[in-house]
Amino acid sequence: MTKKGFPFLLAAIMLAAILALTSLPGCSSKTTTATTTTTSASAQPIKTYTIGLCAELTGFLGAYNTATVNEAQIAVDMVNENGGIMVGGQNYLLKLVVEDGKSTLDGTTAAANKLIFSDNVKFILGPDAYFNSAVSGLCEQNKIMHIGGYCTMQPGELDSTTTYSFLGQGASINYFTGVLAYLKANYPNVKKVALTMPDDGSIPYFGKAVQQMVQDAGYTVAGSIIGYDNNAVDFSPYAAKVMATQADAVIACSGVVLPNGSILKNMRDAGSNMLFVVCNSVIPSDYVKVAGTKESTGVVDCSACYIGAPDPSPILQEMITRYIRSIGGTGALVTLEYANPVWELAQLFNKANSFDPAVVKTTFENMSSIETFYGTGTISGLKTFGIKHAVSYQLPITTIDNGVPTFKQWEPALVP
Amino acid sequence: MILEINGLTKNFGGLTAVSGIDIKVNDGEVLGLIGPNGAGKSTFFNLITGVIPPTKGKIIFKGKDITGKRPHEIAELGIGRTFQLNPLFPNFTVLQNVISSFQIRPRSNWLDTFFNTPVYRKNEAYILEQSLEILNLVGLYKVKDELAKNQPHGYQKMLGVARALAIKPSLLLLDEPIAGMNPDEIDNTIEAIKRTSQRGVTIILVEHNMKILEICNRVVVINFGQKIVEGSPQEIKENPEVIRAYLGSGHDTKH
Amino acid sequence: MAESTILLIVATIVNALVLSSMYILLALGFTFLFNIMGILNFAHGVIYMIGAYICFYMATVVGINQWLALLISVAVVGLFGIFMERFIFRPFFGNINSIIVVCIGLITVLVNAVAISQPYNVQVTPAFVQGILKVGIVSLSWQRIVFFLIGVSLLILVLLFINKTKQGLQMRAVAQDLEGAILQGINVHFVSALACVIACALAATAGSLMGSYLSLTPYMGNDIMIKVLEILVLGGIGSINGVLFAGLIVGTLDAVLPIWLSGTATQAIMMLIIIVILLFKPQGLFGKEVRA
Amino acid sequence: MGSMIAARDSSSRRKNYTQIILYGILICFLLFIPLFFQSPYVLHLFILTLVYIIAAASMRFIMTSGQIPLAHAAFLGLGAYVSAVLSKHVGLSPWLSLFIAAFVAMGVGIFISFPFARLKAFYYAMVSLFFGVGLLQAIESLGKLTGGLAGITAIPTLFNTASKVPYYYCFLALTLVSLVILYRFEVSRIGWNLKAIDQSYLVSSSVGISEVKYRVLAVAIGCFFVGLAGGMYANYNVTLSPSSFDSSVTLWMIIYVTIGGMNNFSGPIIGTAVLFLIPQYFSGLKQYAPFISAAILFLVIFMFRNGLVCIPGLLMAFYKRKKSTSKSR
Repeated sequence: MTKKGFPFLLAAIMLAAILALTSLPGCSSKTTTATTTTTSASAQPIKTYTIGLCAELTGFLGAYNTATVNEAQIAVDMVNENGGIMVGGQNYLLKLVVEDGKSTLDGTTAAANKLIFSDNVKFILGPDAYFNSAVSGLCEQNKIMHIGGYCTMQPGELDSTTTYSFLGQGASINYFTGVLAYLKANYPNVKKVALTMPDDGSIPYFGKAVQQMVQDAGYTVAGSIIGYDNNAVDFSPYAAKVMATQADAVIACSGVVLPNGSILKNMRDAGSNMLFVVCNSVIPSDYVKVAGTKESTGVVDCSACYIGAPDPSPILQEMITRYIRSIGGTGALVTLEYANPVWELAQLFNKANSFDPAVVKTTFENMSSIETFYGTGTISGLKTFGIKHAVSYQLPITTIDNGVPTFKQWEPALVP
Repeated sequence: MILEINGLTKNFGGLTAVSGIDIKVNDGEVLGLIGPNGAGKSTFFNLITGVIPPTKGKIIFKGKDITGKRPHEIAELGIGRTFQLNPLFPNFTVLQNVISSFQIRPRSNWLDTFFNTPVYRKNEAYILEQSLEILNLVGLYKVKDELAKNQPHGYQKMLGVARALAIKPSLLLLDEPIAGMNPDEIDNTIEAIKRTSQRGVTIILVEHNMKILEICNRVVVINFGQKIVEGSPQEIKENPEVIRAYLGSGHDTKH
Repeated sequence: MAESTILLIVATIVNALVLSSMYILLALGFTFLFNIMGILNFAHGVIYMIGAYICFYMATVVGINQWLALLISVAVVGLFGIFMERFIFRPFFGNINSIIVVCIGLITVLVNAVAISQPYNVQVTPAFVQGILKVGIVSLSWQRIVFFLIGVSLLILVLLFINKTKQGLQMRAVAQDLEGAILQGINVHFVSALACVIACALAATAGSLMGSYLSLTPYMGNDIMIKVLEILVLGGIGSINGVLFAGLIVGTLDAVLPIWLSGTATQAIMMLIIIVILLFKPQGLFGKEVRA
Repeated sequence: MGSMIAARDSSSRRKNYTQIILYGILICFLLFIPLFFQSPYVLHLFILTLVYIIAAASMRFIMTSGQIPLAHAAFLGLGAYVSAVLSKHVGLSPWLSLFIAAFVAMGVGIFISFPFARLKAFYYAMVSLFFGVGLLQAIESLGKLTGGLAGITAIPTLFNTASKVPYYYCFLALTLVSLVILYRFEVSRIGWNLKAIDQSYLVSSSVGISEVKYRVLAVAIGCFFVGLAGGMYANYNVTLSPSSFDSSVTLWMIIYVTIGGMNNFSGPIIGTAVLFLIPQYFSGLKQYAPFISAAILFLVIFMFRNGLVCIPGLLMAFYKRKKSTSKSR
């Protein structure tokens, strides 16, 4: 055991680490959320106000959230270019600070911690799906307002105990009201449906609610819900399992594009023509990417993913234009999972005329409708969540045949 | 009689490495076990010390059946051994090698060990003293603070003996103690073995170098896993069967 | 038997065979490396991922034929194998902890580089073979059949290489006795590099094919790496026959278990089965007894 | 034995004093950290570092016996989940559940290491990897209790306050106690026997060291502390998800140990401090942050083969060489 010198090194490294951390942005007490920026053009100084966005920039949700964060930034730019927000007679520009949750619950907790304690934000947008539960509790504890993106209805995501949490974009459950109505009207032959869902712990909650909804709409559910492993190497066994139910249609509830697209592909490869209904925030053209052009057929997609409706609202039109410009690419690929909360929050600031989360929260609760990129949204959710904190709005229904997504119609959706 | 072996047999699959060996070892003697390469000598040691379980047969040590016991249990009973290869802890110093080998007497319980109680410290002081004495005995005192893996081959082998002595064995099994040594080292080693034997330790040694026969009281010759003949070193040297089976089988007698 | 049951059984058999053949391709390369260099290349899964992405990139962005893209991917990744042997494995020969560290570094860099450079996390290489083969009520995609055939023929090629060529003989010599091989005048570095190239090329082939059969994500190597290790240990570390046999077992279990179990329980049961087998056969199914 | 070997060194007494003083300064420094940093986020990072230091140190303890426990992160998860479930669903006090978690992890460790003690080197590493993966998947599939892949939230906390300062002091104390205990084990005869088994189990069994007993003992002690760390993590972090304990976390823990220096007790401590804290500094780089960790890895592994702890030794040797060359001139 040679120990000489190690305390030195230990001390030196601790010291270095500490010095490094002191210079971390946000650690010095000087930083405040509102900073003054002098703009040369106007005489009146315009301040910026920082809001936090908790997103999964790396890990399995990584690329998907990178796109949605991009949209959120566009929404912030749109708010700022329209003159920002007006609180207490002072003009503010919004600033977005993004933290990475690494697609894990703990990573999201750490990101939320960083937003609250290091970036000192009072308003947090995102994340989506069950990661909300990591943020809701912290926000409740620290009286920070939280507007999440998507909900899988697990305990702690949104319920009567999370009074500071809202859902700014649908609530996942509202997709089903839309899609079931569309199926009833356009596919009268469908009687028996199979349900697939990631086995991520949401089956007992979200799955149960969906199953109930599907049954209430008059369909029989074939067997039990088919849960798949998000990290499975091969999804063909699940496809085989879906086909073995011999249902008329399969509804893919929640989950990311990879498993759903793979199941679709494997079903088509094995010669099944079963109607494939997708009910989650996934860009329809991503299905074409995963499943292949020929295999992407007979798909009905009901999600917040908008693709070329003939009559977009002006702000949606603007969003699409900017989005296309920002990715420098082709096609309108918008999920707006974080952009809608940004848009809503800007309205709330103006209406509440305050940056106090408690005041803003009360304002939100007392409103009955709010503008979103998809038109006017209603605030509801008392029956589903036990708290009236979810915004729902009309959703676009898209079908995919031979790899070509086609916009069908807007379907009103409501979280009961 | 310290060790009695009855009908010891070991099969590896179809191969019989040791078949039906009977050997009796008396207190305080030096027993040589010789035989050509692959005769089953090392297997024989591994069977006695429990490294591999025998297929058949009985090993009785001091009137107690030790067949099928685990190696560390056999060590605790007082059978020390050295190895033909990797005979030490390479990353310990020579002294640490010996100290680490003091597992059996005196023994501190783990609470003493953990809290560094006076009992533990007294034991460890005693162990240190004993270790130094053993190193003196085998002539390694001068290199005690050097890493074992940096020692020449002869020293490493002697360290193996020192380590085996640390368990205060009543029976010591030496696996080719002088193989690969130069004449000087051989002389030193033989001296050390003699000294050890004088302290009342019974020794069995395996060797195919005939030089070792000088210090044996009795010799057993094995070939193809079977005992061929047994007798005094002089008898063995003159036994025609041995000469045919062993000395005449390509190994030159001068060796 | 009900029609749906027949369909399920046929689909499962095909899945099992295709998966097994791809797993075996990967595990074979891994075993190669282990036998010859004594290295557990934890970055093997990432090599597989890189192979898949190069093929995807060539086939979609550059727009050349998929089969050509496959060859390019194999060539590029094979060259990368030489680089890995020289700069990553050789300096840390025999030090397992350091190898783990270096491999993790490599994994971190490559995975994140791919994740950043890809605008979407999910991509698929265009199908290598189109069409569906219909036999009675059963329909099979031609692609799966072709993949299985490719897998099997590559296996045969590799086995022939090991057993019939001079280089194969040298490899076996190095695997059995490194020092002896050096004394015989075998260029160990050359043999190691060759093993590395073959291992990487096999991984790239499997990756490119699986990129079309499954889909591409930057993280696709992680889970398949566990599968490779399962096969390696189950078959007995270093045994080629073991790899073939264990690959079949693992592939079959992977295709069969999800039929009855829901998602996450599958892996737990899988691990349980493997651990139980290993406790009864501590050296794996085909492993040799370790010398004391 | 450690004390004895130290006692042979004639100058050790004076060196001991300087060491004690240095450790004293270090501990004082650690005690004053909450005063230096008002930011709860920095404290949060330090608290997590403390947890991972226990985990990495306990992992190294098992590794001294020549076993590479690739299930170690899963044991961290086991401890965390046991503590979380006990305190949330059973309603035990978090303080109690924390220690129950440590004992459960130790129990499971002992339970598996009896059969696993038959396996050597690679096989042990691989089988423990599979066990870790399986254990985690088993935890995940108990959806009702553990929340499955999504994880568990709203775990009762140790202190009923939003401030992080009590956690810091409490965890600092727990970490120091754990490290002292692990150190005592390491320098005692138990630790030396573990190292002996690592070098040659055949030789060590020939002098009466029971291989199985000591390997099980090493795993038991290691798992106890990692279970404790898991419990601390759960009852501090409030949320848990299986992905925080998967096999890549184990590999990162091996990296903490190796980068710090496997051959030295302070290795995992330094390694964790460096590799956990420094990348945090660059977390503003978002997706590019992992490259910083990778750069540190490559730098250290290529420059200092024996880890960061060998730097003072190298510096000292360099200094001495310089001095001797200047003298000779």
